[in-house]
Amino acid sequence: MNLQTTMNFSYYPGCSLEGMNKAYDKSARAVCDALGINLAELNDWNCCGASAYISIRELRAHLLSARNLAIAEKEKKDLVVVCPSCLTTLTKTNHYMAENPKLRQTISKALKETELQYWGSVKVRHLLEVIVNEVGQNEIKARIKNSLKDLKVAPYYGCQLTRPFGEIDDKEFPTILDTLLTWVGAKPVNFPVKTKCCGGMLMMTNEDVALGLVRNLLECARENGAECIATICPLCHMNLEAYQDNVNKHFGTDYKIPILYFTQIIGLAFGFSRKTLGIEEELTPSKALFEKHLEVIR
Amino acid sequence: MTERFEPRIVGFLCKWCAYTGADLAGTSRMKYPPNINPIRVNCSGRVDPTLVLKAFASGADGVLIAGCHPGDCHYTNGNMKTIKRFKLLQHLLDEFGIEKERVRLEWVSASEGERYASVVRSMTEEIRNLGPLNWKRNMEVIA
Amino acid sequence: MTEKIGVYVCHCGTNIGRTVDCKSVAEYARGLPNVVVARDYQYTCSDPGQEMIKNDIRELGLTRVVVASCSPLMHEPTFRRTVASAGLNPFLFQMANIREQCSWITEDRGLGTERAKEIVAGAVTRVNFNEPLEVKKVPVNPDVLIVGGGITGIESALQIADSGKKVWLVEKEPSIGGFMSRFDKTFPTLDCAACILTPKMVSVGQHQNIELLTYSDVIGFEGYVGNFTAKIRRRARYVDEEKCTGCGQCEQKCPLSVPSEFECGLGKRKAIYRPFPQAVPGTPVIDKEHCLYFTKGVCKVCQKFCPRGAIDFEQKEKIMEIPVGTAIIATGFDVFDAERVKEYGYGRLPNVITSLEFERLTHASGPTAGKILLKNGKQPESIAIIHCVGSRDVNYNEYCSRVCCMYSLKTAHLVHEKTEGKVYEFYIDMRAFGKGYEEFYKRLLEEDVTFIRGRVAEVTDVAQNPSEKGKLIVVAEDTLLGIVRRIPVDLVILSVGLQPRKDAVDVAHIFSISRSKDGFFLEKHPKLAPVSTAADGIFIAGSCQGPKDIPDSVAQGGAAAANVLSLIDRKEVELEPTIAIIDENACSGCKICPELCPYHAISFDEGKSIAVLTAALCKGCGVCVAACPSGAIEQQNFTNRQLLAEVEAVSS
Amino acid sequence: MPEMLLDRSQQSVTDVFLEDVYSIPHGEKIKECIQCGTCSASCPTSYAMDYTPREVIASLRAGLLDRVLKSNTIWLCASCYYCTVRCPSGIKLTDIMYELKRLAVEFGYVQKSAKAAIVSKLFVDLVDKNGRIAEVPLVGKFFLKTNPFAALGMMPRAWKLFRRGRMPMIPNRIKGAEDLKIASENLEITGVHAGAKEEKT
Repeated sequence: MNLQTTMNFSYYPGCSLEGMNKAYDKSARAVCDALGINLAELNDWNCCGASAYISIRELRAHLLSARNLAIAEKEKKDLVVVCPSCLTTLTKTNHYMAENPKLRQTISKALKETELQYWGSVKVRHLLEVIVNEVGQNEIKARIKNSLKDLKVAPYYGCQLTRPFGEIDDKEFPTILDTLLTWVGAKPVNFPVKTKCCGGMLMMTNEDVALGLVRNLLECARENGAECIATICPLCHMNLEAYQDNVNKHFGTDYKIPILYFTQIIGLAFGFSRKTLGIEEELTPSKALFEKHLEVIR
Repeated sequence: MTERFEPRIVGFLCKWCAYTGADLAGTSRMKYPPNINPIRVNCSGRVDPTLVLKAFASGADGVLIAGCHPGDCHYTNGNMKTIKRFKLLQHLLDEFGIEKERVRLEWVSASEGERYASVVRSMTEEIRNLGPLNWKRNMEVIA
Repeated sequence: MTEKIGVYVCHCGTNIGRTVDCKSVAEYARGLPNVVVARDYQYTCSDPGQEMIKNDIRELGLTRVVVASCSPLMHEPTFRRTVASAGLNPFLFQMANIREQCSWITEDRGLGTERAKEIVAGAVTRVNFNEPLEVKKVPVNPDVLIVGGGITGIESALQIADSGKKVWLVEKEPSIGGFMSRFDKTFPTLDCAACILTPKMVSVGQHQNIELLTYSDVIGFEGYVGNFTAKIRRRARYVDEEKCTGCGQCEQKCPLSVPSEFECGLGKRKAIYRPFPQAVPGTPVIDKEHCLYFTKGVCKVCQKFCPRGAIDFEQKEKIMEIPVGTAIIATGFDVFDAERVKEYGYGRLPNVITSLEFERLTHASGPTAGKILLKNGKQPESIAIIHCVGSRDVNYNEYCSRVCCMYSLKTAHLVHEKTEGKVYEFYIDMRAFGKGYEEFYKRLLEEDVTFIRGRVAEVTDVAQNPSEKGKLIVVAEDTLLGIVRRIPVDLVILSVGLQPRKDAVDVAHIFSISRSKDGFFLEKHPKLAPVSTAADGIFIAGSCQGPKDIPDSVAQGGAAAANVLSLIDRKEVELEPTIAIIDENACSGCKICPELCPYHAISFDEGKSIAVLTAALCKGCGVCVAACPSGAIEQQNFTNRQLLAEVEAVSS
Repeated sequence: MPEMLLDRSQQSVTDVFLEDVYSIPHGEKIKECIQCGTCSASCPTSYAMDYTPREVIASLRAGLLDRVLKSNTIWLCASCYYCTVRCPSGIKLTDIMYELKRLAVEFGYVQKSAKAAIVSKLFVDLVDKNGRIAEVPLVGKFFLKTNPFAALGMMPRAWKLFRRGRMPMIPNRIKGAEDLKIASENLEITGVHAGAKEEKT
């Protein structure tokens, strides 16, 4: 089945999708392809100026963001991001430049030196929201090849998809990912910590603190009977997945919960191979889980 | 050094909303440039174009008409008539070559002291940038 | 004739004098045409100040007076009386506002003075063209409309009716009583709400001077002070109030139960119901949305059992037009919707309830017969009370709801008394400002309630250790310790704030009154005219003006009644003569003005082919004046000549 | 017209802080703090902080900002924005934490061992050089700087990641990197700090 129209967006993968979180990029592209979402990677994009950067340099961070926005503005399309941290950073620059004329002038002047200008017209959007709002239920259901047979998923949103701006969904109890999971046949479990913090960058600098936070998430998922956790953020994904062993070691626990990008779960329902979706690159295996759950619909 | 241009603005304020809101700005000791001379009318609908032209012709650099928010008019819908009349007025001023920024129609409720203050602030600034109108002098020259 | 104008520039202490050089303004005024005397004075509104003006009128033969001082909203009536008592027509006086819109808005004395001079010039030039006007007096209709039958409206109604005046009391709900009828005990005295309210409700129901219109709304309100017409919609009850004795047979027999609004959905009511047993009037209403006869066309059990044949399925809503002279709006408040604060879990976590729900739980005639029970039927052993839910918060309502601290203390007392459980109160600031309130706080401290100074960040059921399992965990910083505490409890009570009613916008439109920034109705003056509005003859009282406790609501109800009675006893009121007049000879008969007038005050005389004004209907907006292409309409005291003179003077 | 810049190092750290904070949209809301503690209790890491987020503002008011800048508080902020969205006074506390981090670095309050500051600085250096960040050099340099032994502890996980193709060793360098670098350097020499207050009339 073909979508009647192709939707065109600029695409900002963000640094971490080039590295440890390639699988997110792969699965996102595969799913978008299937849904008729045409993602054109932003030409020569740079780091968004995220938290670690803005902690040292404020103006430069806005300049970094603004450069991406300026490049995107030339394309006259909405800018799709997948990393919530990039989403927040780019959106923040967008808002603050609009609200603070002084900042706007300063950044515009610096942009000019790189032969760019930014008028403030770019809409920054997260892929999750684009899939739910632009594609919609019918088109998604029409592409399902594998039943997920009520795979119990803990929908984990993390912090920066909805905070601070709350433009996509409720700031503390969003439901947009729950909805999407239902559409593809999975069963989102009650997950009251869905927007609690995973520790983010603290995993590198204050591991004890961050491990405790990850443990709370894993515990809540297990308590509520989740068979896996769906993520939308590369950093959350990293902390939950790559540090699950450390949590077990540190707290004497035995969590073995597969962590999957929401795009990987959709991809599985669409019948893509585990390789295409980068699932073979994961550290906590989910093969057994999906052998149990995947059933080809005829 | 040249002295800063202090524009002269005439404000027609309806007594139920805008005038009360302007009073509130004062009672709350909000600061805004003292460049506006308020004239109290019962309803913004009372302000006929002659009054506005008279202001410009007598030397005003700007005119503010302020009334109740649409739907909140004390006289049911006087302000809706103001809206219609304001469009004609803008057209007329255009004919006379008066910049459209020099006349404004704003809604200020009785509790919006801050809004009134910020309207006057921005209007004063805008007209200061435009410079003096000197319509009176210009008309005399033509005549 | 050349006018003789006197100008008085007021210092208002330092209020004007600090940023306006009043001496030089007076000096400047002295140089204006026709000004014969100009003085500056410390407090012009004082007795000696007024005397000075009167003397000048008598001795210098002033024909016009200008006072440059505060806003005309403050002292225009004062100075009009002053000049009138010296024999001058009050409309030959003109006020120049150099305080609210001049001295108070700037720190620049140079510019302030300059502006004051221009404002005075405007007033002086204008006053030359002021004309003596006759103030029209109209009789005041002694009947009073009161909107809202809560404790405030009840108080107003009884005060006025007891003085022998007729009151129309309109209430939206099937019974009067308002929020107070849903409360158990009242702070700080802990007397039972029903015990003190019910007698008043009964008095209202039986009072010969009170016409009680429940289950009704005001849908229109027109006219002017002393002579309004209220349009009221009486919704169909489907029960004849004349025939019904309130025996309650129908309620007993009705087969259909639905959640009761009065009980916050915690209890049930029938499809034919009275919200509560002591309802006034005792006549039930049929809830058309649920009634089996209306939804399915069968049943009529109530009709069968009614011994008086009072059930009338054919009843239609009625529109009434009632002439009144004054109105009191006492429409009250809504409670804040706790579901909006998602992190507190209301609606998601079963044992998180609102303070209003608590009132029903603890009420002897409530759904649990006064027992405080969890959703599983057990009694809570630990309880948290959270202050400021929806109040003092930029995300919801910025203002303090004023009553929550005290009712939270009451809640703590009751819950402790009934369950002997451990009670925690989380507060930001304890506001116990009323008579006997601080003492009540002390009493609760003695009762061993644990007070934690910190706003609750969240209520969660996600346990972090075994002691938290199965509990609601309340997370807050104990700000006096600088430590974040997680306190596991069984029951959480949210002290929800008060907010403007959802229909406050509509009510404001109907009565042409304003609302303040927070959405409550706006009083004429926050201190000196707290129950008056900008619209003469229309008063506000109780929580529709801002959150209030019962003592303050009753006091305002009484105050509004006194205002109304004072107006009625004057027997007639003066109308601002700022109405339009049409010059027959100048009218070209273009028929523009009759269309524009919102009050149908202008008709068209086909015979003479001119527009004719009915003065009594004109409210003086001046829209017709501005629209008349032949300049045939003038507005008294706002004539074109007056305004043009003022405009010219302030522009040049 | 060249902007007249006050030399930031000549001002007290509190003055610089306030000037910067007031320039953030709604930054002046910090004055309206009612010390309710919502921020502290919403913060996932406040239990490990020397001072709770509420105490940061209390310290500011007491003229004790320096003790906050020296503390671990600011470096434990994980940017979850819970405090920002829940604050009943509308204070953007997360932005304020960023500002405090910057000042701590600028005014030399950071202890040598403050790992979060080190990682942030490395992050900035790498981005400034390449325009993008690659995790391997970042993580690698970080552990070499802080604790080479911990790096050894990381090896098993690193090896797993590497085997799965998740550890690219060479950072991508964007084409505009050089331009960007010049522009951002100029930005800080000639540009006003975002903190420069908008002139009010």
